[in-house]
Amino acid sequence: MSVLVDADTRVLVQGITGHQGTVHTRQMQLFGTKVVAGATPGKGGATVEGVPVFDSVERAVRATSANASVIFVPAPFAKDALVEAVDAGIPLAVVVTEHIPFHDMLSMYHYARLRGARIIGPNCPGIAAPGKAKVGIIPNVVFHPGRVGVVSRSGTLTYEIVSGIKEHGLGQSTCIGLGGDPVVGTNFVDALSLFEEDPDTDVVVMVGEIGGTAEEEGADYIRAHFTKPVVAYVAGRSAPPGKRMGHAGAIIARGRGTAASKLAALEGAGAKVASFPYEIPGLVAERLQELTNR
Amino acid sequence: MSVLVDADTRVLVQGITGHQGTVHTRQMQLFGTKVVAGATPGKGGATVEGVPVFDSVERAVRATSANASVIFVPAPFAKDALVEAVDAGIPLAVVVTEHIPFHDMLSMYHYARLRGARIIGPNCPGIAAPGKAKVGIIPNVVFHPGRVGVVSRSGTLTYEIVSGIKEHGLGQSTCIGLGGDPVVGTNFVDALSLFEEDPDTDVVVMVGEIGGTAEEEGADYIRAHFTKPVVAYVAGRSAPPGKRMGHAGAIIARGRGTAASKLAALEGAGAKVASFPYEIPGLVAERLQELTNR
Amino acid sequence: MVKLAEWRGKEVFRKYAVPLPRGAVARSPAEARSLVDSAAVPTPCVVKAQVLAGGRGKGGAVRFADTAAQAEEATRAILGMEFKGEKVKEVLLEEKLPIARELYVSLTLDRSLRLPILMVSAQGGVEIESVAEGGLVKIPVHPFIGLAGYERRQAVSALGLSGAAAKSLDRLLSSLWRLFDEEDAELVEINPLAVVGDSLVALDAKVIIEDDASFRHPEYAEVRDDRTPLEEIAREKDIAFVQLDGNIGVIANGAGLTMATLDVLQQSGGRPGVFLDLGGTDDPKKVTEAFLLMAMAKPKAVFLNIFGGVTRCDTVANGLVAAMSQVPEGERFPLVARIRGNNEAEGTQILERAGVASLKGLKESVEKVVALANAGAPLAGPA
Amino acid sequence: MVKLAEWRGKEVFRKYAVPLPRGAVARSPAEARSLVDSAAVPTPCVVKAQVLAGGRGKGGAVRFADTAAQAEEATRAILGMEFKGEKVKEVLLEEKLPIARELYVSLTLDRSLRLPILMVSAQGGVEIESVAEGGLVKIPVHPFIGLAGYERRQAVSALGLSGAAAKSLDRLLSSLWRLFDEEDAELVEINPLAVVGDSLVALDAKVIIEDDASFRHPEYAEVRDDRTPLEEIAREKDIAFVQLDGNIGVIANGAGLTMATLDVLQQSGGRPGVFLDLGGTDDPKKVTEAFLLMAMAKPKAVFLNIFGGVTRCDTVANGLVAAMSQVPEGERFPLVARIRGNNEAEGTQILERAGVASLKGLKESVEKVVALANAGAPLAGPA
Repeated sequence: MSVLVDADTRVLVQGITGHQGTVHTRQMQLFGTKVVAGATPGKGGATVEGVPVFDSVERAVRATSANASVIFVPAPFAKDALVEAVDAGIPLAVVVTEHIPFHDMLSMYHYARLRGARIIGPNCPGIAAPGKAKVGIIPNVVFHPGRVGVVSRSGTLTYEIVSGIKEHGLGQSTCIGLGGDPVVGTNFVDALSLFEEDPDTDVVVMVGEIGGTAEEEGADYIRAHFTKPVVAYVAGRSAPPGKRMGHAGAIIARGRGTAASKLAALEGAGAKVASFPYEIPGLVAERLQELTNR
Repeated sequence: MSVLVDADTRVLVQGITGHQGTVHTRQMQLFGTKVVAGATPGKGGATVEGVPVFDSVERAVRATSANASVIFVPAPFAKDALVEAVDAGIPLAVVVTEHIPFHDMLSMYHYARLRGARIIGPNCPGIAAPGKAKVGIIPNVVFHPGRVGVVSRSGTLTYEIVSGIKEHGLGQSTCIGLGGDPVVGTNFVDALSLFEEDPDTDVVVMVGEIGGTAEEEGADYIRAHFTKPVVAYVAGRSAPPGKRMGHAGAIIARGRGTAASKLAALEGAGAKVASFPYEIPGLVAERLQELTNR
Repeated sequence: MVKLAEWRGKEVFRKYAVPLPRGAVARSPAEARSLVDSAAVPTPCVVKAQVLAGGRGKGGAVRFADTAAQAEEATRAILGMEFKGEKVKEVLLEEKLPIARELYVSLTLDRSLRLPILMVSAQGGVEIESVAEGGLVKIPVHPFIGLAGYERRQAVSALGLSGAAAKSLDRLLSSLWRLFDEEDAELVEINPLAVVGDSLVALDAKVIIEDDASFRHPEYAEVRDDRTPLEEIAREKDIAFVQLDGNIGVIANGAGLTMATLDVLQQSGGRPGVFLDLGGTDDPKKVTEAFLLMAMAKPKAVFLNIFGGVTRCDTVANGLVAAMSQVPEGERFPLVARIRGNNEAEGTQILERAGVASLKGLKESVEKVVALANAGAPLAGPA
Repeated sequence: MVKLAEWRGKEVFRKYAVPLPRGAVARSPAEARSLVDSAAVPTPCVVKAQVLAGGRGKGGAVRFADTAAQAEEATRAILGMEFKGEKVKEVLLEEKLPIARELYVSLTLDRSLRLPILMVSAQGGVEIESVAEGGLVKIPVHPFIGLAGYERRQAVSALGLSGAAAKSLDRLLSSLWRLFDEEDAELVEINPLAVVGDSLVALDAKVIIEDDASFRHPEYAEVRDDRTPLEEIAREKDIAFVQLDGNIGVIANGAGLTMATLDVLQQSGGRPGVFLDLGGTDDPKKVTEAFLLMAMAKPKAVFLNIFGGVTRCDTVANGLVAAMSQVPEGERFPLVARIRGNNEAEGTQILERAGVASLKGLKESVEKVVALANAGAPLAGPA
């Protein structure tokens, strides 16, 4: 099993005819994902990487029974694309697009909730379950099937870490990139609760960063409900307050969102905290060994 | 058992210090209802019919654990009152207020849905389960505990009918007044599905009227899912098209919403249709007899 | 319902930048002439009666004019008309445009979905009810999102537009949504919506503002509607009152009960003439007002059918008795009463003291009032 | 972040009818004098430095004046200051009001609730961080409803207002919500919000507009912010670039990886001086631009840490090589590179051909760059 996606996931690519859309359609296919449709207004009837393109999501869903969407459309149109997906009955939308105003994301989030759909992102690399499906842009090379769940607010840092896990001879059950924006559709608590229920995940790696209190809430959840070992890393110990560190959400504002606060919370909740990213694979291996020894 | 309300229902009255609010607080109490709190901004600390009044719904709920609200506030402020109730976690709100713009009601409805709350009304007499609780304004005298469920878009016509059922020696499980507006929080399909699950309801009386297609949808539901006998009546056979007959929702528009269409649908779905309101008690008694004879 | 006449609806359209033909309203033939003379209205032009009923084209209420003199003449002809019972008081003169296609768009409420709905059809210019189901595309709109870009594209595609005309429709639909939402409209309809060159122009305008939202929209308080004079008075007094074509008046409380009473009357051979729903009241003055209003409708007989819930029977009886003495001699009518429920005994007693018997059964009451109306009983006070 | 200076924030307040003291901006002492002389600013008045940093009162950046001459003098004193590193270019002169109480209100985003949040406190006029938890009332606002009436009443009650002052707050909060929503604000803060007689007046204004919403708000394109000149250039080139107080520059791709690289540097005894996040790019020109920007920050050493996912390693390498030749002789710096992932082999080869070795491990790379920076290696081209 895996989380959120599996071998039956049928992916629609919104914005498939754009450069990013086309490149990642190919990459998702190479990962083994069933990419069944693309949608770009006015490009209905075209084909991208062998995938049929439709004018609207509704038509794409009707023709192909797509049940997940990955959204590459530019920020000013991303809200409309998400609403279109949700209205067409798509239950899972991965929003890769960066720079979506948070005011837009607030309505996107609550509208999706009203319609019973889940958003991953925005400004995220998406989800991948090795051997099953990838919905997003995480590089294929880093993966190897296994029993480690990974959830992260970062993109490349996650690739680095996942890659390290692979080089350590371990593999991943599912990797979820939550996205670097201040408002995301799925947060640590949501992701942890999914991993808690997943029989194929033994250990979870949690990669946080400065800004907001999602890691602290994750820590509360771990203490109260999470039964699997957690290895955590938080980026931004050296970041100054008041500066956006690359991600819209990575900012220490009014004394809140420091790495120190997050590290203390996670440690207090029993997570094993890595001081350096390259320590993570070893800490994961230790946790797995402990589980075997039990 | 009953539907939507029971002996544990703890009622909050929004607008309790107004004339209607005060009168019906007393009537609900006489019915045996637990009226635990009132809310009127600026009147916190007062007492109406022995019921403590709070400035806000949040405070009322915190102090009294109210779990249903009946709203008497004037139309321009009704949306705010409903949002306040829903935000305070009240799961059931009966909106008695008439003349709420449907544009307001659209957001009220979808907002309540988002927050997991149910609205009865607006422009409705509310719900009553004899011997248990009443949330609304249906006159106490008409009731008698029994096994007939009543669901209606009318007020006084329902009182007349319920009263007739009582005079016939029968009683009601729950009576739900859906309200006379074009957009209501709970419709025939919703109510029928509640009665379907209620072991203490044997027969359902459905009182419709012209306007919209709620009766037709109810008929579709009866055909597909409803296992109990239904006696139906539809008001407005003599109404001309294009005129609002007292209720904002009672209008035949563009050829839709005629009594003929509704009567045909209900008859086609197997409901026993009464030609005159005074035939209803007899038809109900027949249905109950049939159930006994089975 | 606040139904706006075409010219008034177009004023609202202008506020939201919906493209319109150039035009102006005239209330006399001379005014029409000078509008054309001053080039405020270009020729050739169309002269349209400003009435609320549909079917003006076939009914001779729309004419064409190439010159100021013709416009004057057309205006004279139309202002003289009575169109489906409505006196024509204004005409709208508008430039005649070279129309490529006629489309239909409207926004209204879908009661079942509990959502606003956008309807578009490529078959504009005819009664939309006559368009086959497949010819009308329905697009629900969520109020928390507004008319979304993808929904507008859906409409563009359904109407087969492209290029500049598509952009024009996209803008127009955004305007229409804002109008529907901000003006608390029940209906906004453009039929026909004309394709002129590569842009769209609203040839007609049908706008209905929701009555219940009038507290937010004092600007529509002065709009005349298609209510009868008595219905207008009733509206001001907040009494639900509808004039029908029969001769029996019904006063009841609650819309459902009033409708059911009319139905029973009709099913029993009577002809309902007035629907009067008192609503829930505990003010005897309101009852008196309602009764006097009923008298103005000159019914042959009146049936008072009250079930006292919120309304108390004694309140109604007192109001009734107060009113009876105020009805002028010549306007009196036979009255059958049936009052039940809250304070029934007191109410019955008050009526009896005033000489009005209150019957118990709906059936017998109806039979009695039908008999009275059919007998053409002498109009000399309550029976 | 588009942080508006107080006077610019108050212009936005005016658009939404938030009550303000009478006042005007001056850019010279003479202008200040004439504003008072012409009674555009009544006396006594306050003269406030228009800077983005807080704590102006204690820092001498706020002065009082009773006469035009005093206003001129105060303006001269303030315009000469450098306040927390910011040169003061404008002052705001405003009438001094008789303040009864100082309150605090703000609207911002609650990331955890995923809702906007209204915060009010009866303890205004101080840094809100210094107010104890119980002194700050937080009211979440749902975007589908807007700031509800009951929520405004909650704020009124929390601030202990009644009568006209309560009504004034109610109106002000409605305005503030519209501003927050329509202007795509990240933060709208009034501190202090003064009670003057029985109405409320915004003495200060802090408005931050969301950068990502700038496509909807061209009107803020010209707003100066507290970015450094290099950060300003980076912003125009869409490169995430933050200047820190150390001497080692980091170029990486992705915010998390760049932050983690800085952290490792610091934990290994290095001092990060520049955060440069390339983001996901496949344009070698952007890499070149980023590299040249880095050179302008004059780092002692630079660490390039790339994990190629979307970004290809060869693209980065090509951009880098193109840039290296363009860095002026005197501005060159030692470079440590680590590029992995997509097209790693090609990238490594391109770098090697240009004389740059790509290391494998993060630890060894960091140790090397720290050593280079600490050694104060000769600034003569990439190591």
